[in-house]
Amino acid sequence: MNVTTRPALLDIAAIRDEFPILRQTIRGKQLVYLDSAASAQKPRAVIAAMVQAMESQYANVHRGLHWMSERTTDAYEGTRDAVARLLNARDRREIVFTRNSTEAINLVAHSFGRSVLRPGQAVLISAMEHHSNLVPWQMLRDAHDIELRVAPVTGAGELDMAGLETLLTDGRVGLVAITHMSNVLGTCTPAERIAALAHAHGARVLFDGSQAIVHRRIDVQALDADFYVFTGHKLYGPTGIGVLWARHELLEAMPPFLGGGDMISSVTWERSTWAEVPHKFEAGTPAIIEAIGLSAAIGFVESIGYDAIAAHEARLTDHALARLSAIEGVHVLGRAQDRGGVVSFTLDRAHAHDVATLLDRQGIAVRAGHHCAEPLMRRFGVDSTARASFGVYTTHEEIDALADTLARVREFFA
Amino acid sequence: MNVTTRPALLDIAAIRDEFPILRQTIRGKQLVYLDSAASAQKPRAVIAAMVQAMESQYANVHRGLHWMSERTTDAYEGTRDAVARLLNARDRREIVFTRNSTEAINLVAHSFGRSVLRPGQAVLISAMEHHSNLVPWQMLRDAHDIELRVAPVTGAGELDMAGLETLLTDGRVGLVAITHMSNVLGTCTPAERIAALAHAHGARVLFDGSQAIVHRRIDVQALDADFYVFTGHKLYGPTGIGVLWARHELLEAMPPFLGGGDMISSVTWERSTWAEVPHKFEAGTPAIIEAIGLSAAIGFVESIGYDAIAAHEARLTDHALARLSAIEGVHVLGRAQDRGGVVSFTLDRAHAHDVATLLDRQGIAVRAGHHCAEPLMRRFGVDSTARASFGVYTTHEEIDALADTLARVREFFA
Amino acid sequence: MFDDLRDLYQEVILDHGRRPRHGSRLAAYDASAKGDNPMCGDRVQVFVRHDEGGRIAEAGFEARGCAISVASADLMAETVAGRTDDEVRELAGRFRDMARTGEAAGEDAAIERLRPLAGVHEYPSRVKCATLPWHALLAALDGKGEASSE
Amino acid sequence: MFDDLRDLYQEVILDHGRRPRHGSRLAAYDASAKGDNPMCGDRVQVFVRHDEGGRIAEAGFEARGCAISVASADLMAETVAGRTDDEVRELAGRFRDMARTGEAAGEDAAIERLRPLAGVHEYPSRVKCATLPWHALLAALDGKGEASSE
Ligand SMILES: Cc1ncc(COP(=O)(O)O)c(C=O)c1O
Ligand SMILES: Cc1ncc(COP(=O)(O)O)c(C=O)c1O
Repeated sequence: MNVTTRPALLDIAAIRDEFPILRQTIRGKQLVYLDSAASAQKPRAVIAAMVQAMESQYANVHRGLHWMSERTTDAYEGTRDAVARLLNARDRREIVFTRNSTEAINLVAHSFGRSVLRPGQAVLISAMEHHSNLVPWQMLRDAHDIELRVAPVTGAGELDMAGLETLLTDGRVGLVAITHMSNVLGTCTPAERIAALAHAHGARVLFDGSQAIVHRRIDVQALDADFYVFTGHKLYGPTGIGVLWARHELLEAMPPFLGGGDMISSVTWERSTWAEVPHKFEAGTPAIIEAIGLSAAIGFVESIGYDAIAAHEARLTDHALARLSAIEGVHVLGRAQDRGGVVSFTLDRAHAHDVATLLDRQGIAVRAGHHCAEPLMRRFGVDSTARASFGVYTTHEEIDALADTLARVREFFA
Repeated sequence: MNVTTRPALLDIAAIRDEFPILRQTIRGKQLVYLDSAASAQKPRAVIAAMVQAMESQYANVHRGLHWMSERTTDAYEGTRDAVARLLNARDRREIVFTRNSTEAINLVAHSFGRSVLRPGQAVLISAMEHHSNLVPWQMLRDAHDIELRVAPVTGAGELDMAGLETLLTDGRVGLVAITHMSNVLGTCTPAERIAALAHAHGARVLFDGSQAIVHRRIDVQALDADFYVFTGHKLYGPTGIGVLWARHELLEAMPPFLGGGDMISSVTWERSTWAEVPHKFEAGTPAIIEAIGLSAAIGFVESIGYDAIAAHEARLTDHALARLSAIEGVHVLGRAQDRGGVVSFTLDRAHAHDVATLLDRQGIAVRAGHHCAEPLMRRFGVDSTARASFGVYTTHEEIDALADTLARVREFFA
Repeated sequence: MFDDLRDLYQEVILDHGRRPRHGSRLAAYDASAKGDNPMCGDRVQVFVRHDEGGRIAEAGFEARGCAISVASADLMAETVAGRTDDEVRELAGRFRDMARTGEAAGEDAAIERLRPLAGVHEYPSRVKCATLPWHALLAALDGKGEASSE
Repeated sequence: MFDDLRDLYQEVILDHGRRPRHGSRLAAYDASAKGDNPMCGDRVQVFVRHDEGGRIAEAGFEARGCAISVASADLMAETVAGRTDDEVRELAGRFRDMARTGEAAGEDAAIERLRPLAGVHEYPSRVKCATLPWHALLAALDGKGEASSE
């Protein structure tokens, strides 16, 4: 939490050079990739780290007494250190590797949800959750008599904090599970206040940081979080690797989720005992090459610095909001004060899918649909939206291309 | 399947050229990698496919209407076709992607085990299972009143088929879950006979093909299997990707395991409905880049051909058994008729870890320990063994190096 | 700017997408089914009324979706009126082939009426938009309540 | 062939690994704990008997493990006899540092007795073999039943 005062201007050309894919053309048009919130592109450093692992230093981890296995284990466990630093975790053992955010949340829903939470207690989510932070709790509700409560979202697309508090007052909520940044509205939620409220009412708190961690420095201690999850592929890392951070004492108290190799202490026919935290939650051969790639991604993000990233994305978002709002018939969803680089919109007389197809023909990649947030779509009375989302490599010119093309799309469907 | 009569001689030099890592030296010694059963090395084709995906064709799958996403979805779903062909599955929808074998087995234990299986029924495994095909069933037993039965293994390290049948006769076994090849003994189990027995007694059958698929052609229809699992990283593919194959009607009958994005049909606060098979089992962003790598790995294996691979590994194994047995004080575990390229052994007066350390100093990578099969170790009255295991790139010279060095290790500890 | 998209968004598609003629629930119907494309959220419900001779007297739909899916549903409703279920099944097969490959077997009036949708085959992720109403229609004729585009 | 391994497998280690002097359960003991390295299957149980003055009168162990872990347990048992728990804790810390870095603080007789194990620091995956008995011993002194090498 160094407070930096540097102007935080990115050398975008240099950054773009790190992403080979950005030089691609799509049907003769330069690629304009505005779908980073779905998944970010990968910098050379990530690709190189994975290649290097496979070409010169690969073996299974934790099991071998030979050189390759030792080195690979060091690299894999080194990622745990890197993630612990990134999140400012107290202890590296608080980092559990999963496939993605979705699996991390399911792990909590199964392990914490079916042991620490008791039938009759409630889980409180919000109306702007991604399905990945909703469906696991529905499944828990249906299997284990846990109530599911939903904190409302305001018309501006912000979390209704009074509404949230009301739902906490009866003291039956055991876990508050809320996104740290909406993948549809771009809204950042006031995580510290949420954590304080949750704790004041005796609940634990989980933040879905899938989007937030791409845009801002996360400090789980400052947030006073209990669980924090994110997914590697949105943070410029590989697919197949995600992270669950949880307080050590919670991980200690939770039973394992998946059983298998590497998560046991001893096995007899009658009984198995579990390895120490975090290994008891990592059954089977982990995503070794992907963890190594994630380390490189974290290094990449840290080398740029969150201050510079946040400043860059704030400028881009302001520019996008200004340009899009100026187009007649375009309606942006949500107008939160505190927001990241994600802008959802609708266009009168044109369905989002048709908008996306027309943009795609100009090489502009946006996403259209319900963005795995159907209930939020209903909250705003729409079936689907188009969404442009930004990364470190996104430029003002790309946003101009989007806006200019969108104006023509509007004419096309006029 | 095709019965080939070609001599099946591999051009080992050419194959080794495909594996950059095999040129590595370890402390000045040429790497002799005899730990392929823990995880195989990666050929250029796999590395190149992953790089190509990240450098020129990457986006999230199933969700985008834009070019990158369409192409990436095609590649990801193309792996499903490749796996379906590899296993001779009836239907591509029978292929579910997981992180590894371990997760695939856990998926079955959770979803099939907690819905189709009924309390009071039993799961039958064998005494030579990897922990990954044991611990999930113990957890099921403890949570859901499912009995766990263990079919015995003979002194030769083969499955005791009479013992297996006895355990089936009361008709209470709902699932037989057995390895198709032991990662310790190298024993291949008679899967067709096991399936026939299981079905005759009203049980479903799951094969853990983690090792078997590396060494022989798998035909799930010919085996008459119900579930078959394997893991990408042992089949020359990336980490982070595994496969569950199951009959379509079983997948249809099974509830989802993890909840989240991409596995739903519709979501309201009250109720979610599930996507079609196999998507209902693939929650969240999958291991996209890894699936693409797995396709390349399958292509690599198919380009060599299982007949040639099996013949090569049979020769290597015969050679290894002959050379190791000739060393005084070396004891090989198991002497199954039908076996793959895995040889476990102990050395009098020297602990397996010390053996591994000495071999490692000569650049020879073997594994030492319980190989995630503690109960099997106890069955054979040992704490740990050293294990040499072979891949397509393993040479006779490497086995000679192992044997020659082992003779010196023996002297060292004499 | 979008000249090459005119193959996909022909005037007839834009027109039917914007102002579907059959875009409502029938007052009376004897078969109905929903279709659902979970990946993008498209949804359609199809309604069918048969005459005494077993031919489709009228078809209608309620849809939430893009221009392609609405236009496809509307052209479908228009085309199937007056046909038997078996004729419709046969036509659905040819339509699906056309949506996937751009080519349709036959030159009868029915397939010609649907031909404006052939352009969709160049947009793999949009093929489902065009075929979704047909999946729902077939499910309705088969007495199933739901179809999916998979 | 294995010349460079002589640092790790010094004669004293091979000897204690092969013929441990204290490798058995004590007939009478007042503290005991198990240590366990799940990754490789090493296991050790340590037994301690104190005298009336609170010093360790005798230590013994049962082990299943490699030459390094058995030798380390044996040298440990030999070295801690006659010392107080606090002295042992302090020594354990220095031993752990030595196993990790090759360097040990101090030149007292106790650490010199253990110095043959310093070579293990060059073999990261074997460091735990050397430290496992010490973890178990500390757990025994702290009244915990189990230790792990993590
Ligand atoms: C027979 C067998 N089953 C299961 C596994 C587990 O594979 P994974 O760790 O990739 O899940 C292995 C390898 O570790 C194995 O050899
Ligand atoms: C807010 C949010 N939560 C969760 C997820 C799920 O991430 P993953 O699919 O990598 O598990 C996403 C992205 O899809 C997201 O944007």
